[in-house]
Amino acid sequence: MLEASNLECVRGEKSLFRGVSFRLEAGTCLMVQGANGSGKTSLLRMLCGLSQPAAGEVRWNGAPIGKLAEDYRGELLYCGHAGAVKDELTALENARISATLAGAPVDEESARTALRQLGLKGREDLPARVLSAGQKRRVALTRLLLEKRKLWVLDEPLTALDRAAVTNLCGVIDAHLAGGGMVILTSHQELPLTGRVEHLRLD
Amino acid sequence: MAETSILSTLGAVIRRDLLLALRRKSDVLTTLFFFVIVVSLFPLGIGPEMAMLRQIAPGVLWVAALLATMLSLPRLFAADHADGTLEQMALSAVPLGVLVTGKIVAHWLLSGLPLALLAPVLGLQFDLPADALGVMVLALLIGTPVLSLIGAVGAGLTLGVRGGGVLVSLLVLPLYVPVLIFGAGAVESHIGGLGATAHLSLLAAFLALAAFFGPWATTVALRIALE
Amino acid sequence: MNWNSASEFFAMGGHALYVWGSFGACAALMIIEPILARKRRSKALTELKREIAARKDYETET
Amino acid sequence: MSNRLVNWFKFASPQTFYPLAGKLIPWFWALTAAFGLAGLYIGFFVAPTDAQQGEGYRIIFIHVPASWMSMFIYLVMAFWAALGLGFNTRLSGMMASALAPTGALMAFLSLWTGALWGKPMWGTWWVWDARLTSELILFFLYLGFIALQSAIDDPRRADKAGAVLALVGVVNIPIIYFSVKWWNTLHQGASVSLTKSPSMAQTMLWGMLLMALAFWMYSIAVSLTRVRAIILERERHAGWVEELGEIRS
Repeated sequence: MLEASNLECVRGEKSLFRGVSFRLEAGTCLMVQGANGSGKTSLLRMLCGLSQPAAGEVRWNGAPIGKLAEDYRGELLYCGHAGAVKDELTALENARISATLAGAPVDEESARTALRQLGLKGREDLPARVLSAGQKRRVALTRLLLEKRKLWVLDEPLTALDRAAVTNLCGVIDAHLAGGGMVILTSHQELPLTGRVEHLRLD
Repeated sequence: MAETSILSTLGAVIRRDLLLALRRKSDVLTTLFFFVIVVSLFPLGIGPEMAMLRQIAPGVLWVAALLATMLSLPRLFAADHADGTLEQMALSAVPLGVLVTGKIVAHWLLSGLPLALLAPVLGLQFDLPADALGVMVLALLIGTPVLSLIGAVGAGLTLGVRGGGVLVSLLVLPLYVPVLIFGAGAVESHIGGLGATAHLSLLAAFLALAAFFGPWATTVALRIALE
Repeated sequence: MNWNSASEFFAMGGHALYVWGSFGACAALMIIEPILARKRRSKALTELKREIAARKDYETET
Repeated sequence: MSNRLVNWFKFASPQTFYPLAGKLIPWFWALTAAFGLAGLYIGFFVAPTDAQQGEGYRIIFIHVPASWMSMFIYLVMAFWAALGLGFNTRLSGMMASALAPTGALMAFLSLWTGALWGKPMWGTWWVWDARLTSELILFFLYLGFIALQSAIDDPRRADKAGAVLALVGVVNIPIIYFSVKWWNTLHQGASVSLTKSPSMAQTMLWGMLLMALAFWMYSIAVSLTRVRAIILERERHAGWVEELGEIRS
């Protein structure tokens, strides 16, 4: 269970948001909405522990995430604006190396399966340089399938994805929720999810 | 996290950085070429008198090695920072220190090690005797990892900062002074007949100290840079 | 007392340039530095006042 | 609850410190003047002419205190830096950035007076003497710290990055000092040293001590002035700043 209490975010001299509190139970998806510059990305980075809130606290199963450190990071998967996809590496290498860096190495077969599942069949061995933006994003999203993490934090996961890929991704998220996982995501469009979805507006 | 998995992750990070360098060879080659050209410029500036060149050779090679390492530092984390890999590393279940250590080792394999291997060839330009060349290589092999370790802290601190490339040299070069003194001193005192053991063991002590503090300080610096 | 006359004092036994060069630079810098620090503070103060005044104007208008 | 306490602590520190510093500054200036005048009197009128170095040695009355302060200030800076990094207190970072320019000034003065002393004694403006060389590197470390902090826009990040640099520097300074010393003896450099004059008279020591105290008080006074400026720059959106007497008048 992830719990945020009274989070405040200060950027430069401006307070982006304050008093943000929520509680996320297993099997739930939290949609974070708000205008550009309302601090959606800042909130997600805070929830991951990448940046410190100016006030307030984030707790995972009751313990502050700063104390849990690697124990929390082992439950967490963050997918930011930048997909961490290297142009010099092939799709397959990218997928496997990301998983290794995250501390969850996978064998080649499961990496290929994951890439195929996200519709990259036949492109596994192409360098990411030649892939389109949407395909690169899908390479980045294979981490969802490869790293077995409880909490997914996704920043604009739909960017550059086509309709089929969106449906595909929603299926993946629904399966994760059905398995007791948690998802926090920001998106400008509604996701056709079947699981339980809660909303949080930042203004 | 089990020890074996930490070691295998460390190996994987090193392999990854080497693979990336292999796919983009120009970065590594530029550093080496810079080293060669700086060293070769000195005789042109000072004159071809062999006695003089022999005397300045250790210092010249070491200063050039320092500068070449500096040149490669801004790239150490910049690419990973730009494409988001660094964030992933900071959020990994593997401690960031382990991943950073891997990156530093890879940096040394791609900058310090080739410099050390290239040094004897350049030493010949300066008419250094063969045994002095051996000491030179040994000193570079022990000293250049220290340069990578200290440099990584500077690279982490200046990550994403305006004018970071120039700034990193201002921060890091003063800290390189001991390595320069004992690295060049090892060769000089060997030529002078005093033996290089004392110098080399002090260099090794610096290496131990830097290996202990370097990755930790780099980790702190990177977490600050990511905030 | 070391000096018999003022001119002897200023001559510093032939080392006038070095002694007064040192003490002069020291005195100059130690006068300039506090002035700069004070200026920095008064600049911060005036900016603050201007900012607050602007905010009050804005509040009275709306 | 604990959160609120931490916040109160964090925000209150600059708030309580600002007026306190304002009250203390004149006292430190008075002490600077008192110690300085006494030190100068001893330095110029009581301390006798040195048999070897003539009147030129009187430079030590500022050279040595400046060197001491330059090193001491780096230590203090690293202390504040560590405190800021460890406890995330806002004032510590401000103190560290307020101290850096004064430390750099001291290092510069030490180099400048060292050069002016070297010319009549050694016949050259600069010798690669161990102390002077280490002082030069210390000066570079200060410049690096100031450059790093001014290159980072976000003050919180600037504080933390500066703190890491100061701590790395403080671990390195002894190493640098001893390497330079070793290097110096190996190359048989200048063996004469400013502070190693054979007959360091008691009066000279007293003069130096008083001047060192004056430099110390000066450093405190000027860095307190600067930290007040930094507090105002950083805290301008905090409510308490608007309540200050200086603002309302």
